[in-house]
Amino acid sequence: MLIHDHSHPGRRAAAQAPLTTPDCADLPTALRRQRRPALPEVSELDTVRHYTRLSQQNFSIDTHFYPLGSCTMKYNPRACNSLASLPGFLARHPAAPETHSQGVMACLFDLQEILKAVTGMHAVSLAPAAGAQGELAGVLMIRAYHDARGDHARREILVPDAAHGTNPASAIMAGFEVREIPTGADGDVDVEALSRALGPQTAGIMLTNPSTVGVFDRNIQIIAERVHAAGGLLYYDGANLNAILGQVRPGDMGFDVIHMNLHKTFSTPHGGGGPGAGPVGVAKHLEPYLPIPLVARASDDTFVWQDEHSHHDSIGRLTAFGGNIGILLRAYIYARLLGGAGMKRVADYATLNANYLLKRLSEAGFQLAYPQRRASHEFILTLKREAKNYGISTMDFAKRLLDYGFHAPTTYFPLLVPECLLIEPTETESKEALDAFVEAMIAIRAEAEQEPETLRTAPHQLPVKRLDDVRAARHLDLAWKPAAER
Amino acid sequence: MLIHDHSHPGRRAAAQAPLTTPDCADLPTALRRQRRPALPEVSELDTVRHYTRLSQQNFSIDTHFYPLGSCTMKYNPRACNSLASLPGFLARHPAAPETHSQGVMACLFDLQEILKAVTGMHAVSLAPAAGAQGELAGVLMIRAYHDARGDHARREILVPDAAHGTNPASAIMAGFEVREIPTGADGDVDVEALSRALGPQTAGIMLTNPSTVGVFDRNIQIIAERVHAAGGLLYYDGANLNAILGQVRPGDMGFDVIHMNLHKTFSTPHGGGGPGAGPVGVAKHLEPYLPIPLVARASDDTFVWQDEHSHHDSIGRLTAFGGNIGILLRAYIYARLLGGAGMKRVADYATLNANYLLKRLSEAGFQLAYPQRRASHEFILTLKREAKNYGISTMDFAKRLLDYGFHAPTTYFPLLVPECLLIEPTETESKEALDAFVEAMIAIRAEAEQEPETLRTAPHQLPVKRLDDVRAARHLDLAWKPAAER
Amino acid sequence: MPFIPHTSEDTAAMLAAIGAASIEDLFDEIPAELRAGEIAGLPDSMLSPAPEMDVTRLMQARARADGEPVCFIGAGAYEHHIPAAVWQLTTRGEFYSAYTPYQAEASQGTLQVLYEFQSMMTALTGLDVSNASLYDGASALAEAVLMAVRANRKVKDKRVLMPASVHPFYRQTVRSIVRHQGVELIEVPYDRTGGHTTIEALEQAAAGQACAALVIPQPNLFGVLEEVDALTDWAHAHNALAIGLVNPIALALLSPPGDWGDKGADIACGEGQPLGMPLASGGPYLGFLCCTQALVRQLPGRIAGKTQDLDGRPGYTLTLQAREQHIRRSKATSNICTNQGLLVTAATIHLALLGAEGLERVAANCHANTRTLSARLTELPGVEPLFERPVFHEQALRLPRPTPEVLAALAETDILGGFDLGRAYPELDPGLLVCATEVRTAADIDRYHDALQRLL
Amino acid sequence: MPFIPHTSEDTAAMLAAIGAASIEDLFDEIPAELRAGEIAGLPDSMLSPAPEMDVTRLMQARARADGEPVCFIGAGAYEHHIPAAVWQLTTRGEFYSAYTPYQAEASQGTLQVLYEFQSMMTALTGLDVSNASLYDGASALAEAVLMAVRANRKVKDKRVLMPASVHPFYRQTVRSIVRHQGVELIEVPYDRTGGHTTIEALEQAAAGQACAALVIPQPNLFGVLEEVDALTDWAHAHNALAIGLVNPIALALLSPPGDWGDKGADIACGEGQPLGMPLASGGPYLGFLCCTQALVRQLPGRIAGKTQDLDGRPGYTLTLQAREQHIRRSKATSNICTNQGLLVTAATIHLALLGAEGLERVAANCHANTRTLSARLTELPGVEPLFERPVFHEQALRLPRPTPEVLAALAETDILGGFDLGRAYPELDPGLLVCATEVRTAADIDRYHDALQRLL
Ligand SMILES: Cc1ncc(COP(=O)(O)O)c(C=O)c1O
Ligand SMILES: Cc1ncc(COP(=O)(O)O)c(C=O)c1O
Repeated sequence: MLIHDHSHPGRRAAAQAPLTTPDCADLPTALRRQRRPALPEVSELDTVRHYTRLSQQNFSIDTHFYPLGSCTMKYNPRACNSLASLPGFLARHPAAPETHSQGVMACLFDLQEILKAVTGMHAVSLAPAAGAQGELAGVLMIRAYHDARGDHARREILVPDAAHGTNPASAIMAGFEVREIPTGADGDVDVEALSRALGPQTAGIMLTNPSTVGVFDRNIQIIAERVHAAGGLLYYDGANLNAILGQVRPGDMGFDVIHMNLHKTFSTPHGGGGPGAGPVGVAKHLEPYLPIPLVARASDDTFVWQDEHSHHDSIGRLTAFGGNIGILLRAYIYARLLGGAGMKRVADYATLNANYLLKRLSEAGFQLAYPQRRASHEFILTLKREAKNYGISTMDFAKRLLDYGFHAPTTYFPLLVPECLLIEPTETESKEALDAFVEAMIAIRAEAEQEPETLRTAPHQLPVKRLDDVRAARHLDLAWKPAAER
Repeated sequence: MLIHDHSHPGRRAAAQAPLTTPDCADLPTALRRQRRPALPEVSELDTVRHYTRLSQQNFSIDTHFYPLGSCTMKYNPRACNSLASLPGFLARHPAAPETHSQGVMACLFDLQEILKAVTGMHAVSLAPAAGAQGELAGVLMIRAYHDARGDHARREILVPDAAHGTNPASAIMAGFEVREIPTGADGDVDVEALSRALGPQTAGIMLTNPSTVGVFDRNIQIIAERVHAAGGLLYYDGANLNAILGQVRPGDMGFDVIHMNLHKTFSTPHGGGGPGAGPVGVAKHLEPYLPIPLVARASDDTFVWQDEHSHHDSIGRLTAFGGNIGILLRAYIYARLLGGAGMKRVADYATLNANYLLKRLSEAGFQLAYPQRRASHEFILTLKREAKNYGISTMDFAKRLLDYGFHAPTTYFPLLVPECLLIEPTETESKEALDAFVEAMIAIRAEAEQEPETLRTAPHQLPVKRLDDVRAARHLDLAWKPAAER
Repeated sequence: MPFIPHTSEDTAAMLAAIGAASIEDLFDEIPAELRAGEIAGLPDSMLSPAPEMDVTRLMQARARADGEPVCFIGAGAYEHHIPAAVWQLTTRGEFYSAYTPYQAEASQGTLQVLYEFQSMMTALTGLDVSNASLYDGASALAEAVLMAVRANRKVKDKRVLMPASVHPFYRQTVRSIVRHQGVELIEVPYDRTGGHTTIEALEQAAAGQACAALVIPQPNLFGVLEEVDALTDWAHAHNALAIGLVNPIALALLSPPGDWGDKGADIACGEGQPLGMPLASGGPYLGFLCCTQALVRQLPGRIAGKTQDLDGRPGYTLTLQAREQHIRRSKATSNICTNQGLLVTAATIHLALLGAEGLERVAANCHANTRTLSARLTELPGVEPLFERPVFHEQALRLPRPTPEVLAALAETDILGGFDLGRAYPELDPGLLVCATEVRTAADIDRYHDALQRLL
Repeated sequence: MPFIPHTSEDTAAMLAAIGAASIEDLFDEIPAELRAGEIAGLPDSMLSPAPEMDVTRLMQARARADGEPVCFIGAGAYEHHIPAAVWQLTTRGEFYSAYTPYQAEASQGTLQVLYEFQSMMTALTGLDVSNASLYDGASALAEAVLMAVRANRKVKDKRVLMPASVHPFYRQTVRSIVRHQGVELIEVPYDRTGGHTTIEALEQAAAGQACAALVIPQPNLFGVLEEVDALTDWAHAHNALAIGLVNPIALALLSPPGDWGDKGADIACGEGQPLGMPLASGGPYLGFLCCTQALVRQLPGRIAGKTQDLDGRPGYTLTLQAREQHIRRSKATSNICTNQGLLVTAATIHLALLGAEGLERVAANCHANTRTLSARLTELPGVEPLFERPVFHEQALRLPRPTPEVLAALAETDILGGFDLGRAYPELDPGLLVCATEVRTAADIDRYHDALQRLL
């Protein structure tokens, strides 16, 4: 039932509105609304009950193991939520003067410093609202760099075929063309193909390392050398830093610009789709172009904003105000709870968990996409054998996992591995959780062999059965409409 | 699975404890613990996941219609929780000086005034922690009153047979004897039987009006007159004020002392069993005996505590500090959200809902315990006909309601009506919720006729099937023990 | 109409179904002369509903009216760190807005929490069984006294030995609750040097008469550690039951009542507030009560038990209800009905997050902080310990100036300096009980020291 | 190890299973010279984990560092009452800690919320479809501009008319995002008397050249109401798409974009912050974007659609994913991936609680309060309205003294007096934009008046 189905003309959550409706005769009639919008008319109890029950229909970290590759679904410490929600933080207007913003600015400044230390970059801006916006900011800075040098011919960005879809899409938004680079059979970028693609048109390359196929590209230094030699810059898609925190720094690998997904590595919640935060870090030569606003410390130790007035070469603003500050606070709190030592341990145990799960699944007879390689924080299985032998798809397998009480791993990404599952357990899951997952995988494979129909019609235990995506796209129904408008 | 089943030696929620364990060598070894208590060893994620999932196994107001008679399960406004939990309220130590307690004391003082106005009593103490403690306080005051007058022979408290079990139990705790008074066929107290019971041994009578059989005792004035004439006092069990707020006041009915369950009428949450708050109100002649502490307003408009130092004749303290203050704050917030007008409406609509449900169920062929009477906020059905005809019990019927997504009404209380259901819909439920409940009742009766086994083995849709209460009492298992101690 | 969903059409349709002309008519059984038109006597501001926005503004103003003093008061209520997860989970609607789990199948969440709580409390106290909460520590002690009097089969006299080292508010509470049931509370004076209860004082107080029970606080109000083994053995030697009154945080380090003396205490009770409850002006808190298996049928309050469903799967239900008022009425073990369920949930989650090791660290840090505080304050002229014996996480001091004056002056600098002992113990005037839990920093302690120094 | 459950036995067993001697070995594919031993360059205080207790203390201190000023700033972020239920529900773990609903069957809670949100936004804007959020209002406007440029089949030039009465930060954001895609933003000056965008100004700015779209803010930054019907008709007459930039609270009273002019606007976007989001220094907020059915395939961002399961029961799923980057990669309608899901949840619950009537009351009260504020302030010498045309819930004023000085002096009395217009519009110096939402009281307004009086 939709909230609209609970609606009753005249019903209201009366405590929530002011008692009276002052006269607004000064608003010209011609500009006034003619009829009320068809919003639900419900009581406060209706609302609480409806959304409480809806929430129970979700899988989430707080209820399920959620090994969704490339998404880093780890525990979101509850203190991050409550401390970022202290009244003093929530009440601050974005245009409040600096004199009345020192508390939050101190946190943002500290966070900039922490991210610099973690990534080995020279300067950081917290402005981008999510990973994709961080990417856009990053490639815009690459563009600004070349443009400032009069190097206008550099209009091509290289992107490995394994890259996340946001990489090419962001490059296009920044006005670049995109050329794909193949991944080698061992999971590393095909360095020779890359070398052939480099040229005076090369603005840069967008890399993820560890890559989205779950391995650390061993040739990163060669790649950096060649791209730089060709006059290009290196962009690091740091959506997934979980495997490298305290182990290796993008700055040391030779990257010029990087974004980070704090909503992954720094464990801010995913909220069913966001919000995130996608800070960017840069080497010294890109600092002038950082998106605004930034926080600086003045000589009297107070914190001050830096914006278009001080940063003339900035690529500019990406949102109206300073980005997703509440999420930045959560990330800062998380960083303080961990400390530098804790961050390194994140990578230690995320990697341990991934390699353990890889090993156990491989021993159980599942096929690895890159059997020779270590897992980073994640790794890829391919179910092409099972698909062929039992006539089931990876999606069927994934849906059946839901019945076993596990969220499915990422399916069909990256696109280059057929029938793949990208599995990322994260460091906050226990050995028992991983073992239970392996048992479920084995049990489902047995079902695939003996009763494949069970997989093909899965899930069976959830609030709804398999949903018809094709129908959704064919018979578009994107909003409830009142009967009169239907 | 118990939280203990997730336990793993050495696992910890490390963020929650201080980093170090300072030396405590000054604590004598002989007084020190020899081995650690067998508490679970779990991670923070284990804990969050375990209790999130456990919570989902509850019915609650926030998820279900909960027509539990005599319990007033109405919507608990969320603002009551968040405002009572403001840091300034949570941080105050109970022994903080008055200079640092004015905010909370202002709320408590206001609440005393509100409760006086609502009940028509002369003075109110907020100290009792729940209804039963309010009752104890009430009868202790009756005792103190008689004792102060040297009237030591008054050792008997009269209690109608329909009364809540706490009434006789509280009277006993105050050192009284209890004599039961029968209820007449029309649901009112049998006045003649009462008159016969009155005498020089009568300390008082504990009445609920509207009574626990869901009707307003029409003879209340006669009862008051006769009890007073016999030298006794009248105690009003105000656990359920929902039907009389703004309609009729216990003080006007002639009661000398009253308790109120704020966790019912004033909508503080039930929390799976508490906490509650059971303030007492008294007529002028009982004021000296009120339990401490009380809040008074001084001549300079500041608020001051009154305790054993100012109230020598008080029956004393009932808890170490001032009772369940956080619950009192919630009640106060609720009262302010409603205002006087809103409180009267509570009674209007609680009564409307109860009478509507009574009417619909009776028209659907269910048998009323008191068919001639109006419902108050609640009313009683008896399923003795269904029990006889179909060989099912009221408990079977109740369990089957759970399958239909309704919490069952109160069963087998009051004891004098066989196979009874005490139904209290409350004012916060909509007509549709009531109609849906009626449909479920009708459907279940049809099942009782056609497939009684379905009822006898109900529930079928819940996390567990029918639980074996007899086994629980026979093979007592009241705590998890480590393997070594099992 | 806040919280009432009825539209005027609903109301009309419902009245029509009932066959009543108006809502007013539904009250026609109430004698007309008793009917009140409305709620009289309320101040104007409270007559009409106030939107949540207005009430929010009011409550915010009141919540900050008293500033943010730093607190060194203990004396039965302690400021500890509460993990953020505790209340975010506890206030989930399904816990917060559920009733007592009368329908077990629809309440497995709450019931399992109760069972887990009972398990944790038995682990902490070293006793066999626990109930599922009482109102608070003081009323739990009253119930423990009543229970002991009922349960003691050897001693029929209702005499109970109550050390004066028990918190005065606890003693007052016990007195209010038990005095009309023929229970005689015999006060046992504390030792003026040690601050503890001696065997000699017990002998004198009992004066050779049989007693049903002895209350043993550990630590006692002064923070002083009692000789619990000797006291327990004395009680048992005299056919009295031993009731431990304990702080659950202290139990992380101190011997549990179940281990006291040769046979262990029979009953343990206390205040659960330190297990995840904010100070909150004194409530809602959490009374707990544990006992040996032999006494289980005398235990008041709700108890959850493990059982099976029709399919043999484990499940939880309220059990031994024949002890309770709703079944047993005037013969019940207590009148208690509503208890502190939500606080049980908080305490259970708190204990799960802390674990035995975490609890131990908290206890040790509180103790160390109080030790530091005491050391710093006793550097000052005329400030000295009141008692000689070892303490846990609380320290009684003698001041060179009247305590009320000192406390008032400290309060002006937003320091709440402690609990004035002189009010309840005139012989200890000017005495002050101080406490610095794990949340107090070295800077807080310095601030106290400096402020006190300026006053003396 | 905060948040890591591994015991040393677990670690050993896992390494053994892997066949690695140490965790260190698992990183052996990383070139040795790149390996960092630890995180260098952090201040000492940030090296080791800080217990939640310590971080709590730190954050509490920072949260109260800046006092509790009373705020009269609007300019794109508004302090409204947020029902307590909104965030208590939104932060339930099942909403808070879920990922994007890629597995629809395991995400019906989130998906249904998205669908309900889309339904509510289409109701408010009067357009056919809505996406499931963008980052904020400013970036939503950028996406609207890109979308319009893509969708306009009649005009191939990527010229877009952007009134100067649009918030300067919005214009900056749009510029950052769109400028390298060949989009030319043509600024349309506002009328100095009315504060609005005139047809004449449009004509002049367009200078006879075809434009793909016209942005129409309602109300505009100055709070001034634009002649939306005429502007929309002008756009359509010139083959441009009309993009409404609207405040959702204002939509309770003002004509919805779908009703503007003869044919209605084609696209509506804006900032959802007023629908239940705290000010929170500027984020996370909620960008929304609605359009006509004809444009749905150009809409960026996620969209939830209704469908059926195998049993024919209704259910919800993400749909039209072929527009998105994870399928379409470089040909996607946008690069957006993570959006503002949790804020969608908050806004949906907020709108359910307010309803159309509640929203209307909020809007009317904000408007009345700002009217009062403006009336009180313009009593003061030299304070006068900057523009003549009607406004909604925001008022631009001319001051007799430099705005920065006035604001700084007000801030010292804990009044945040408004948004300095002179910074972005030097020609309006000394100008000030003030706003008093429904949460401001008459006493607040008096306080502002009196403080300003003392300054002038
Ligand atoms: C590898 C990679 N890059 C980029 C992104 C995009 O980040 P966001 O979703 O925050 O825009 C993601 C996450 O979805 C990702 O996994
Ligand atoms: C009629 C009646 N009286 C007394 C009580 C006892 O109140 P409490 O449970 O708060 O002790 C109740 C509630 O359970 C009740 O319904």
